[in-house]
Amino acid sequence: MKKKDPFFWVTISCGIIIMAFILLPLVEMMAAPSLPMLKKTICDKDVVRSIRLSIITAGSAALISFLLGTPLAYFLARNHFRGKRLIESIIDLPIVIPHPVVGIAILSVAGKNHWLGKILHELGIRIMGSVTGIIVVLIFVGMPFYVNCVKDGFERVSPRLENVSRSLGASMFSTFFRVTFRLAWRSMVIGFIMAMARAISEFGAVVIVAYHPMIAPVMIYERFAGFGLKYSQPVAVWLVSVCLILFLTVRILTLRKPATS
Amino acid sequence: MKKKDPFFWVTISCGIIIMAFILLPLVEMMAAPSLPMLKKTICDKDVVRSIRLSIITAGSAALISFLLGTPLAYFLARNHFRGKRLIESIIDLPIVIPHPVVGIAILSVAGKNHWLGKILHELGIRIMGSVTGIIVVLIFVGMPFYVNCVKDGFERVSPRLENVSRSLGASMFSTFFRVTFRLAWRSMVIGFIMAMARAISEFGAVVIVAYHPMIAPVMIYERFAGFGLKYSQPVAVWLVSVCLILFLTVRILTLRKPATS
Amino acid sequence: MIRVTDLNINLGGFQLCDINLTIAENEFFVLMGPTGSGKTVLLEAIAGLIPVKTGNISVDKKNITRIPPEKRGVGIVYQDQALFPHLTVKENILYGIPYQKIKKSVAEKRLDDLIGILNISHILDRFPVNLSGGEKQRVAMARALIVHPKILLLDEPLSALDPNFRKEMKTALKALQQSSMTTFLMVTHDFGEAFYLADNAAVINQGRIAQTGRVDDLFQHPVSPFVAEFVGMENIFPASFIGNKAILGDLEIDIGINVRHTSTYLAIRPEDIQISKTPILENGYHGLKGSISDFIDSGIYFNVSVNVGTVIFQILMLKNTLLDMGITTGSEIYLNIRPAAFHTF
Amino acid sequence: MIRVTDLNINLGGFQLCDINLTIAENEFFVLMGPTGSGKTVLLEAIAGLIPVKTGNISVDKKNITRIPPEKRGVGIVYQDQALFPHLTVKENILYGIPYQKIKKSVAEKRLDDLIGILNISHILDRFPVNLSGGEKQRVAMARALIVHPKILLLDEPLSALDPNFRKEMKTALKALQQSSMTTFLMVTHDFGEAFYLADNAAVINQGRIAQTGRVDDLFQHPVSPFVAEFVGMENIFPASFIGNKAILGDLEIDIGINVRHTSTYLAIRPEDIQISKTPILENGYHGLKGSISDFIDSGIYFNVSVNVGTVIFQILMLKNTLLDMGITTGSEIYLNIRPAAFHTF
Repeated sequence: MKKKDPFFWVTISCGIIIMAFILLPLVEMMAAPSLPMLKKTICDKDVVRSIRLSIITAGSAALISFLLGTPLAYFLARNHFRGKRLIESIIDLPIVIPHPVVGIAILSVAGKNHWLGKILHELGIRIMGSVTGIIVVLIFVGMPFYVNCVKDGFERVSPRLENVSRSLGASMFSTFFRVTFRLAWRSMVIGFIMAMARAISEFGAVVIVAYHPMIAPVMIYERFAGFGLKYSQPVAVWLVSVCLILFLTVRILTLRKPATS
Repeated sequence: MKKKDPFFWVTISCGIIIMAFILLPLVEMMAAPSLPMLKKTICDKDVVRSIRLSIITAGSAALISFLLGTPLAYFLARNHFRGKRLIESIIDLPIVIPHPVVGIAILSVAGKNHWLGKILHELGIRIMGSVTGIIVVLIFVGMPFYVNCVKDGFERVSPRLENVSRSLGASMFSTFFRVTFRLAWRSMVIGFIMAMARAISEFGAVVIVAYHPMIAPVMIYERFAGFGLKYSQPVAVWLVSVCLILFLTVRILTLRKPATS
Repeated sequence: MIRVTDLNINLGGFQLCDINLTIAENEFFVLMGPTGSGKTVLLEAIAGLIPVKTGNISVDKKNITRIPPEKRGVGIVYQDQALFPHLTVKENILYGIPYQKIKKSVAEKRLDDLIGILNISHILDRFPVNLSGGEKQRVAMARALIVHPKILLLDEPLSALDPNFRKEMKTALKALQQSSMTTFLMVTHDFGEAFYLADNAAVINQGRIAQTGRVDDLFQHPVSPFVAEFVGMENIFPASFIGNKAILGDLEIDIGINVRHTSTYLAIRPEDIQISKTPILENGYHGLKGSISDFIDSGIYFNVSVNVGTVIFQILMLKNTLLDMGITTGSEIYLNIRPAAFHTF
Repeated sequence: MIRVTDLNINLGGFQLCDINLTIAENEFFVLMGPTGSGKTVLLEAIAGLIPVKTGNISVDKKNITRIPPEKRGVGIVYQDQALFPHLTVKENILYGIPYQKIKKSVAEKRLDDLIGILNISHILDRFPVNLSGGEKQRVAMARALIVHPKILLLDEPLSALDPNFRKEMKTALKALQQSSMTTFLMVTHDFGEAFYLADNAAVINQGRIAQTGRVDDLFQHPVSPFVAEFVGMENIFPASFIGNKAILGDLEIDIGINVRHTSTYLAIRPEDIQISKTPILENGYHGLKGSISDFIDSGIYFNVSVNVGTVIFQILMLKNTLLDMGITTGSEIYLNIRPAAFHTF
């Protein structure tokens, strides 16, 4: 009976359309380049260098999000105070800022006519056209994903567990490491990978701050603009493969919800 | 006592650093252009046209996400079945695909040497360099945000309410409109705006599929590449303002959790 | 009338096996069992909200097993009430009216009647979030009854309420069932509720029906140690029977009746044993000499443990009765049990 | 010893006002009250888990109001047990040991003792998710007691359990408190539990203490209609008093004692009234003639309503007693109330 309901068929049809819409272009693109072409591309030093740079910069950005974002996420998960919504809104801001604007905003404070830019210049730190600049941009776009994911993870750990731990004699630090961290580490890993995946996919903001050194998305754009679709596809395939590995890791971690956590 | 805890100070410091890191560039960028310059920019027909195009294309993309995504989101919120995780993973895929790659993937199926491209061509639908193409790209990047947000909204509506409604004589359709929709419409609005905000901020995927007609992020990039930071900032300010209005709408809707829902 | 025949349900690791139940028209039937025994699943199956694997459910001789829930005429009231949060109390109650083929005046009449019986006229314009647990429960009842369901299913309607409200709701429930002439099927794990409200009951355990029958029959004549323990028959002894004698270890009791030789348990309700300082010999009471080994004060009554040889009997007494007798731990007393209080299975 | 002095707490719309409590060393103290009255908040304040606005909490004469929870020596057992899901039962129990300055052998001795008392040796290697509610509760108790807290706070430890497990846990709780020589402060809303477990108790209502005292004192001598109703004193009548006469509408009762002229209520416990066919004149019993208007069968006992003039008395009787008397609705009977059963406030 249930399967004859029109409601059911509407939902199924919409589902199939959306699945096809997402999968068709991706599968087609992955299948388009021939194997020799893929092999040739991966032997291209520029391609390898750009993908390596993408991984390193995105990884560094995620690492910094982890270091700075974890305490903040914990604070937000455990405290309720006036203005909490405002802080959460500010953390979400980078998600809605158009990508080239992110780059422009970061350059706005990195110029020598800005006090912060001056300080950075005197410290010998360059933003424009540098690996540092890329990392800064990628932290900006990846941070909200890390903080939100880990905040959710901490919220799922009952404060009562922490209360019991403290009533048994454990300090706040000890409680965090023996209980909270042990129960929330999975969401920290997921948050890390999500921030990294978001960073590795960024193009618009990076292309403003640093066309060179060239990260993979910029390289793909350059190949496309310079040589056309056919020459950009193999590079895209390799980059997407990296992204898919990250993505699958997240999915497997989310899937495994063992009895013990 | 609580305020003296070192744990507390670590979290506060991290919080302040992150807030400053996000706000400083944005505020600086918003403050950089002079008022006459902002006025001059908004009188520039090209700028106005690009912002209008951005709003229209992003809005259309969000609308299509709404039409197709709502039934799917409801289906996912109410049913548990083998392979559900897989479908959820596919829906999330666009989030991790690097932006230029999204454009390349869509072009991969839109070319005349692909069966889908042929059909589209015969129907007179152009993807490359057209408004249609831009909308297709923006649906691709915005859909996961809509579906996930609305799925969460539906999950928060207890199935027991639907059960009671049906036991009182209401059909599945009637139940959906009188109960589920009435309780979840807010998350549908939020999902719509999030999909639109995500779409309006997209650059990398659009620039591959359609440099012209020019949406606002592409215009900003062009101004930056052609005339430098100073000339891109005013356009960025106007675009960001649009994004912030969308963003604030979401926040206010999220904030208002009235007694009746 | 509800008839459930050979019902099997498999729902994600949880299952109901071979459920058979018959509930007469306009009856108040109670379904009892420990947590996780499958009571709510059975209700939802009858309401058509979860799929049935095999078996049939019929209402008034009409097979409804494959009919969608909205066409069954089966109402449901959940423990958490499940009021529509976006509608006022009045709108909640009237929710089902558009689907009934009745005149507006009839609906208004029914509304007025229910408001009167349930005493909710003062909260009609409030939203559910502003109601107390008891008020919510009344509204949920009104909403379910206004559409005149053939059957009303109630999932532990009283257990979420504070003890002091429960009595009031219990009375309201009984009045509603009597005035609405609807078959009520209620889940509970409180025997007091069952006694007050229901005629017949079923005890369910691990997805199977352990016993059905009149409430006092379940209470007095359980058919298995599980049901006996569930209904609070605290004296349950493995025993062998010869003639009309029951043998409990070193204790022989004349139980006054011949017992089927297949019986292996002797059981006595704790309130069916009376304590006296001298044996009572009238009324066929049977006296056993023992000594008091423990008291547990529960406010209104005492749980008294009495050793008779190596067998320990549990006795429930009103506190005052015991205090009047002036006995304490160690006192030598007689246990008096009338023959009808001996149960064997 | 715990002493709470003028405690005020303001926690997001909810508040505790002017709480004063003294709990003696090694006492089993019970805190009762309806849902939402602030019982759990008070426990968490004593454990140092929520901030105190004004007032003091001291343990053994040491002011602990500003001391972090880990230095208070106050254990807590929640209703939902809050076992660490990533640790086995044994690891859960031993969690607090590293913070105690005790030898490994001492810890092992304590572990063995607790395993024995609580009968949990067979589940030591399991994870909490695989335990039943009663097992979880035992593990939570062992985990809290192994660190020898000065005070153990228990938040409705029995209410999440199935009724059949409750009795067992109640016995275990009492044994543990007696063997551990620890002060227990337990929240409950079940009077039977209070009677069995506790010496003294407090009733809390809307953030304020309504009454404190011995459990049977609260039960027999409530100081306000709220407490009287809360402890189930079903006969609560507004009354005026002249000499040793109480006037309830058109009914005059000689209550045998002079009452303070400030009293405005007469209350009688339903089990303190006895029904007989002829008036009992011994023991100073006071007989009132009435007629039975209603029975409610609750399985073990009957709730009987008796009209005496326009006043309706509620009486609780064991079912057998009533059946032996052979009376039914409408029967003319006498109510016998001993002078000690009249309470005024």
